[in-house]
Amino acid sequence: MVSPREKAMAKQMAKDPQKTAVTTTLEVIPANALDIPMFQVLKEDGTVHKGAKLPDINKELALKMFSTMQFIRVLDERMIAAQRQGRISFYLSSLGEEAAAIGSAAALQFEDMIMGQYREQGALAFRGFTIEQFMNQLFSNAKDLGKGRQMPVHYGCAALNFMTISSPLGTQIPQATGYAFGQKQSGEKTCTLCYFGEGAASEGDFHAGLNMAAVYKVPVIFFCRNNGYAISTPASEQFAGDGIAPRATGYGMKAIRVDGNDIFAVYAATQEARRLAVEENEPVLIEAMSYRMAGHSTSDDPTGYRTREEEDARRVREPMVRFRNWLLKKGWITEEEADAQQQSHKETVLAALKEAETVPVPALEEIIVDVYDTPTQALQEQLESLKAHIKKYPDAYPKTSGGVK
Amino acid sequence: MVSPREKAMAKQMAKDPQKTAVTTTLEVIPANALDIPMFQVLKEDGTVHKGAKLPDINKELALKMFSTMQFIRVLDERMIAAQRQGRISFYLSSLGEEAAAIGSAAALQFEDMIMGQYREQGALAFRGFTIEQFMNQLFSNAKDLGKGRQMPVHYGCAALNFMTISSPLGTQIPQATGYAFGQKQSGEKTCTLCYFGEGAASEGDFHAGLNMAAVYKVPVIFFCRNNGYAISTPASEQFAGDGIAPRATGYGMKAIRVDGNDIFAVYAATQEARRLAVEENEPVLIEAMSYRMAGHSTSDDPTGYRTREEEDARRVREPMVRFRNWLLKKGWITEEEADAQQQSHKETVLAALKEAETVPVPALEEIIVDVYDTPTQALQEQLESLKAHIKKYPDAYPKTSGGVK
Amino acid sequence: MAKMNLLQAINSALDVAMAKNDKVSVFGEDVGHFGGVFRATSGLQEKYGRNRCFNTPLVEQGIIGFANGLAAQGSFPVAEIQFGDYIFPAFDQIVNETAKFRYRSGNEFNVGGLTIRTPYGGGIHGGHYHSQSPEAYFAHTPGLKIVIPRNPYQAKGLLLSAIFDPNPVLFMEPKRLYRAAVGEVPEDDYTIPLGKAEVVQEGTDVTVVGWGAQVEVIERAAELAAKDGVSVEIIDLRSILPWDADTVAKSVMKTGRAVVSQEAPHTMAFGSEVAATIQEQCFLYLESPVMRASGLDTPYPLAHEKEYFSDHLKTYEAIKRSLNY
Amino acid sequence: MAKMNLLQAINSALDVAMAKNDKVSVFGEDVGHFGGVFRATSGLQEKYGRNRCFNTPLVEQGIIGFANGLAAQGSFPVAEIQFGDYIFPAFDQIVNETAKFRYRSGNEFNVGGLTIRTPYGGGIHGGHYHSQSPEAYFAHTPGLKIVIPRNPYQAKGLLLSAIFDPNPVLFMEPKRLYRAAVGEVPEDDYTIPLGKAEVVQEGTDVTVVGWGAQVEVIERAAELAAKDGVSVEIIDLRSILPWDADTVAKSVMKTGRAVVSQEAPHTMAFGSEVAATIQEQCFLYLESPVMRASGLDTPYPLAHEKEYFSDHLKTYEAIKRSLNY
Ligand SMILES: Cc1ncc(C[n+]2csc(CCOP(=O)(O)OP(=O)(O)O)c2C)c(N)n1
Ligand SMILES: Cc1ncc(C[n+]2csc(CCOP(=O)(O)OP(=O)(O)O)c2C)c(N)n1
Ligand SMILES: [Mg+2]
Ligand SMILES: [Mg+2]
Repeated sequence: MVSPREKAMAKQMAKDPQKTAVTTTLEVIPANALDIPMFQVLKEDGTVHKGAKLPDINKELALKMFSTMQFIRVLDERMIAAQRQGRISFYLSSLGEEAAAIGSAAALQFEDMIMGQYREQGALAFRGFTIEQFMNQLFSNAKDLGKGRQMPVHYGCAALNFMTISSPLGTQIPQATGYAFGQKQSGEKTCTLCYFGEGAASEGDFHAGLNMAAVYKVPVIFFCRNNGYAISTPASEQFAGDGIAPRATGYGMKAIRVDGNDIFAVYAATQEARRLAVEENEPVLIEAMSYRMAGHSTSDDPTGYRTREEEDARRVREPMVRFRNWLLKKGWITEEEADAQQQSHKETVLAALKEAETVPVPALEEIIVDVYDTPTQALQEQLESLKAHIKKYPDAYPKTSGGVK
Repeated sequence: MVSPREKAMAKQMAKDPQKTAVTTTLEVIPANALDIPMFQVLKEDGTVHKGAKLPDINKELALKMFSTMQFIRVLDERMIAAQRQGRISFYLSSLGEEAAAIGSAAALQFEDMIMGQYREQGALAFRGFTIEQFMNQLFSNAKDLGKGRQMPVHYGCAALNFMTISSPLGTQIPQATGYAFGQKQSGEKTCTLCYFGEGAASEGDFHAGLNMAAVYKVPVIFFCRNNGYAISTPASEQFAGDGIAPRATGYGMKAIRVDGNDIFAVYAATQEARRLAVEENEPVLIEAMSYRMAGHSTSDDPTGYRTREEEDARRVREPMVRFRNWLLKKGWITEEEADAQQQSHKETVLAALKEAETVPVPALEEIIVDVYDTPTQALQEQLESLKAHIKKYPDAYPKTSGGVK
Repeated sequence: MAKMNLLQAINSALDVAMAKNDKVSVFGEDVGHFGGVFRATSGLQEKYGRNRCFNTPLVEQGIIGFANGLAAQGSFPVAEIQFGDYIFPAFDQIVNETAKFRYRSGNEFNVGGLTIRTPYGGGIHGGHYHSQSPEAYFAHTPGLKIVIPRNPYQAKGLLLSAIFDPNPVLFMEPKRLYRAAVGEVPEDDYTIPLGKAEVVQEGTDVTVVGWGAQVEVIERAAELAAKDGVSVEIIDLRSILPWDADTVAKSVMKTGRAVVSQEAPHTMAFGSEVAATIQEQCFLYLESPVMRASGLDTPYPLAHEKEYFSDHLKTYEAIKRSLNY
Repeated sequence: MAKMNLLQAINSALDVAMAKNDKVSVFGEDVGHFGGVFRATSGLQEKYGRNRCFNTPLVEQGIIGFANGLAAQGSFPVAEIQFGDYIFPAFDQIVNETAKFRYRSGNEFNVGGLTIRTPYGGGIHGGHYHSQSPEAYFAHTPGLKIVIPRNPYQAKGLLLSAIFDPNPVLFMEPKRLYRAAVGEVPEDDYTIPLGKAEVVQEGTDVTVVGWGAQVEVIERAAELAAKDGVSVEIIDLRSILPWDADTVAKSVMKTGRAVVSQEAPHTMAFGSEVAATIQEQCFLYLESPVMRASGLDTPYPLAHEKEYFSDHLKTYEAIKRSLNY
């Protein structure tokens, strides 16, 4: 029905000669034209799917991943309790999503930059953030790398190539594109991995970051944790599409959908994405399907918007038991070893908590530091009058008045 | 490889039981997983594709569409010249894209709201905006519905259900979703059609507006004019994907790609989109492939970024000759009639231009009107001192001092 | 009359507005079934249905863009931005669109039905992004109204005015007082005029100007000053835009001294406008410069929140500086 | 030295910076091959390649988000926003991210390498969206520097300072002067310090403060005043944040009178901060209130641009009001 010349013209018009054909019947592209399956290696019971290929993970790495998982679960549990006891003001658990963060971080090189949202403490722990470092941040004390300026869980560490977390959602997505652009320009064979939730993917910054990454072909992995909720808002009220993965096609970007509760699948997917990013300059969007088993944060009570039944139905798919079962069957760990490890994590966490609690807040002088590279004259004056004020009313500012000379 | 139970679980997890299947082999979804053809009825020479179905358009409507096309081309040409002569400060031509605006507007009901970007004067003319109204806006005179406040081509008319144009790109996209939400809530069987360029589709507001429309299932048609350029930026540096249409799938929205230079294809596509929007509450994204034959605006000189050869290659696909040829062959118009019509448009346009030029600027008092529903006390005071000032220096404010008593 | 906290007063205002006019709808992140993270919209979805009280996707620029369109269509959208700190992605829609909609169209179209609600302010251990007081960022925007209540009675009356005011209104709620401020509030419909300040306490020696949660801080400072024998006149602006310079000027002409106390960082906070205008209008009456007690010119810190905050003691000291100049 | 207009001076600064340090890159809408709609980046892609001078997709929030990431990585991105009126979609990235990047991380990370260039201001028949002067919107943001040159010499020297300053800088260019302002400019590298005002003309009777394109307006007003025998001291702030209150205060202590002349709408324009600070620091020296000549509190109109504008006559009248108070 269409002449070759017509076809050629149409192709030229769409800029990419490969892409557009002409049709003479009105075709409405259906709302879900793509069908993207979810990659899974481990079954729920920890056995491997028949025919599925395990990623190349040695015992040491597997045990490090498992230990990090157990550690994070202990940390999360302990700090939720600490918040309830009023020892810290806020906490945010990654319960049920540990495999997504740890499996992906494990597939990176240490030099790769990680930009997180706030529920990826597993990635940070895998990188080597110490329990003391976690605690110092959570207690906003003088040893916190962030100098006590942000709320708990807003970790960051330059030495570990882990960008400091920022609360406004989605902002790190175009930043990751820019960071990766710099990596590509510098010629180092590194990439940036950027985590975000399916809720944050609604922000305009998501659109900006992904489109620009596809245009510039930068080594970035966009890792979406689709955990079904944004605070109380279920994914069904967040978007009408089939999750986040099909959006990649809209940008001309590659995509992988993976079971976020299967640490091997996450590892393998991220490894392949890293290869594409670093070796072929192909940005990749990974959508990891999981479930936020905890409340959104300690400020949230999920019973207001979902049922116990729903939670129970999801709990059976949780990632840690699955991985543990695989390790047990494989013989790389025993029940007793696993339990002992967890016990030991508990003790470490508790000891560090108690220690961090005793560290004072940062010195008052820090209040004006880092606004600029050096404090402006106006800030110095503001600090001086603040000091004079505190000296006048030391009891009103008990945390800092002791240090004001 | 995957048990039925596994499959069921996976489906449940993705919220929509129909959607997610499990795969045990790592599948990377390619960057251009969708292949969206372009709908065309009329061939370049104005003959109908074999087997293609013409939309149901009677002679009267066809001639109105054609007359509007001719009118707009005359208007655009004349006003570019007027700008060159220094009679107006700015103009923006829709040369080559007349079919997209007029064909789509013709497929709507008059009660449907149109929200434009700035290159859809054809839609406004089709709705009945008079040449006087065009001219009054272009000359920012006292009769301009917009009271001379915005640059030329920022038309708007409540009586014609055509929202006033705003320069910031993309802002009208989520607004269209909101407008359509109101239409749906009110129970009237109307929709909103929202025009924007492929450049504007990069804005965060595009993402916001389309995603929300898909979630709320509102009667809105997003009409993207993909004309290959955003000022000097070619589409190839705007996005890496296959145009704009595949993004709809990412939002779970229906899409149609159409030849924007084929007025029948545009008409048919918009008619079907309107049916889906109004009768099935299905928002639709239409991507109309065209080419911006003029410079971006009178401030632009395209020879700085594209070749004559490219322009010539595109010119052969232009929409007006194609439509005219069809009308001639059909016998609904003769060469002489068409030429006479064009000549008559020329005279009308010139007369209106001369008339509008003589109308003075809006009264000075208008400067504080419409900031709020009624001017605040502070604004009244500002106006009073402005008046006193102008009385003191009447020569410095020649356009308004005569009216200041 | 009923005892309500500030949240309940907001909820009651929304309830009254929705009952009164079925073109009023409320939406935002988590405001639907859940009733909002602070529960301000609690119960409204059950009562008015999912079409009039609903969740939005997580996109502030979309929430306000959508709301602009809905208002242009003739509705009265009440859009919630979950925290004032997250209003900035919507800055373009508010400053370039909402505020200019009527003017640019010559009144062919307007978004007068729009109200944007957002919690603001510190003192809740929120650090950088749950503590900001961004009113000054918006106050440079002709076409917008900005309103901030200080207690439950005001919250309900001002919000009802805002919703039905024929201009778009940014309504900022002092989240520190959501549960802390409790008072008698009429259960029915009533309004408080926009653009008018309130003299909260009469005095003769110095005028102290504030708004929202800061008024309580000023009251404590005034008590300290009273012990020194100083009589403080306290003015609550209630509206930041347009603001009631007349009431402030009248007071300052009487007292001869003025202090502004505000939460936001010092430079370019709204107190700058108050000081600039008052020194102009009251120049010959002023016995000392208009003083400002403000937050420090830093992002909002967590561990040093107490030190950062322009509390009652700093306000009291500013009053003394004004008197002893 | 060479004769350059303001655009050529900008172009020369970019050229020098890119030649000096290969981590400097410039990008924005249409800045690549085409050289920007004003041609400020003309020739740079040819000279430094598509990796260092390139077009971006049409998304301001993305441009600044991308630039933030690139700066955090250790580069010196110079991002162009095509018009100051279109910077608002990037407001969140600038105010919540750029400005707070270093502070919130305890200096683990910073975006000090970032410079944002954008043309601002009216007088070019641009109406609502090609005329705004949005500096005040950003001046409430600790962590940001804001710089505005008034002529080609300043433009180059200040831009070179901005690019290599270890803090993020918003660099606003007076587009009305792009081609109109011509002057001698060194072809090589040189810098002008940020945060320091310049006394453009010494005088004894009244201090008039301005910045950017407005300085020329003030000069014309000062000429009119000179004919009345009034000696005007003119101060160009050059930096809006941090701003040089000391230089202004010193001048006002000498002259006893102050006027600010500014393009932006009156309420909450940067002149409010100047007036608030000066009345505080110079209270005992002031013989009349600090006066402000500003745009009207309306969106920027087209047909009435001349009437709206705070031109030399309005500035001259403000000077007279200050003197005759
Ligand atoms: C710009 C912005 N808007 C709103 C919020 C408040 N908020 C914090 S977390 C959250 C939900 C995020 O959901 P998602 O991205 O799915 O991540 P998850 O919590 O599920 O890991 C919201 C609305 C915010 N932090 N930033
Ligand atoms: C937010 C915003 N950024 C930048 C601009 C400047 N601008 C005006 S038109 C334009 C190009 C638009 O291209 P497209 O959307 O493809 O529409 P077309 O001109 O091709 O019809 C640009 C960058 C603007 N008006 N608004
Ligand atoms: Mg989520
Ligand atoms: Mg285009």
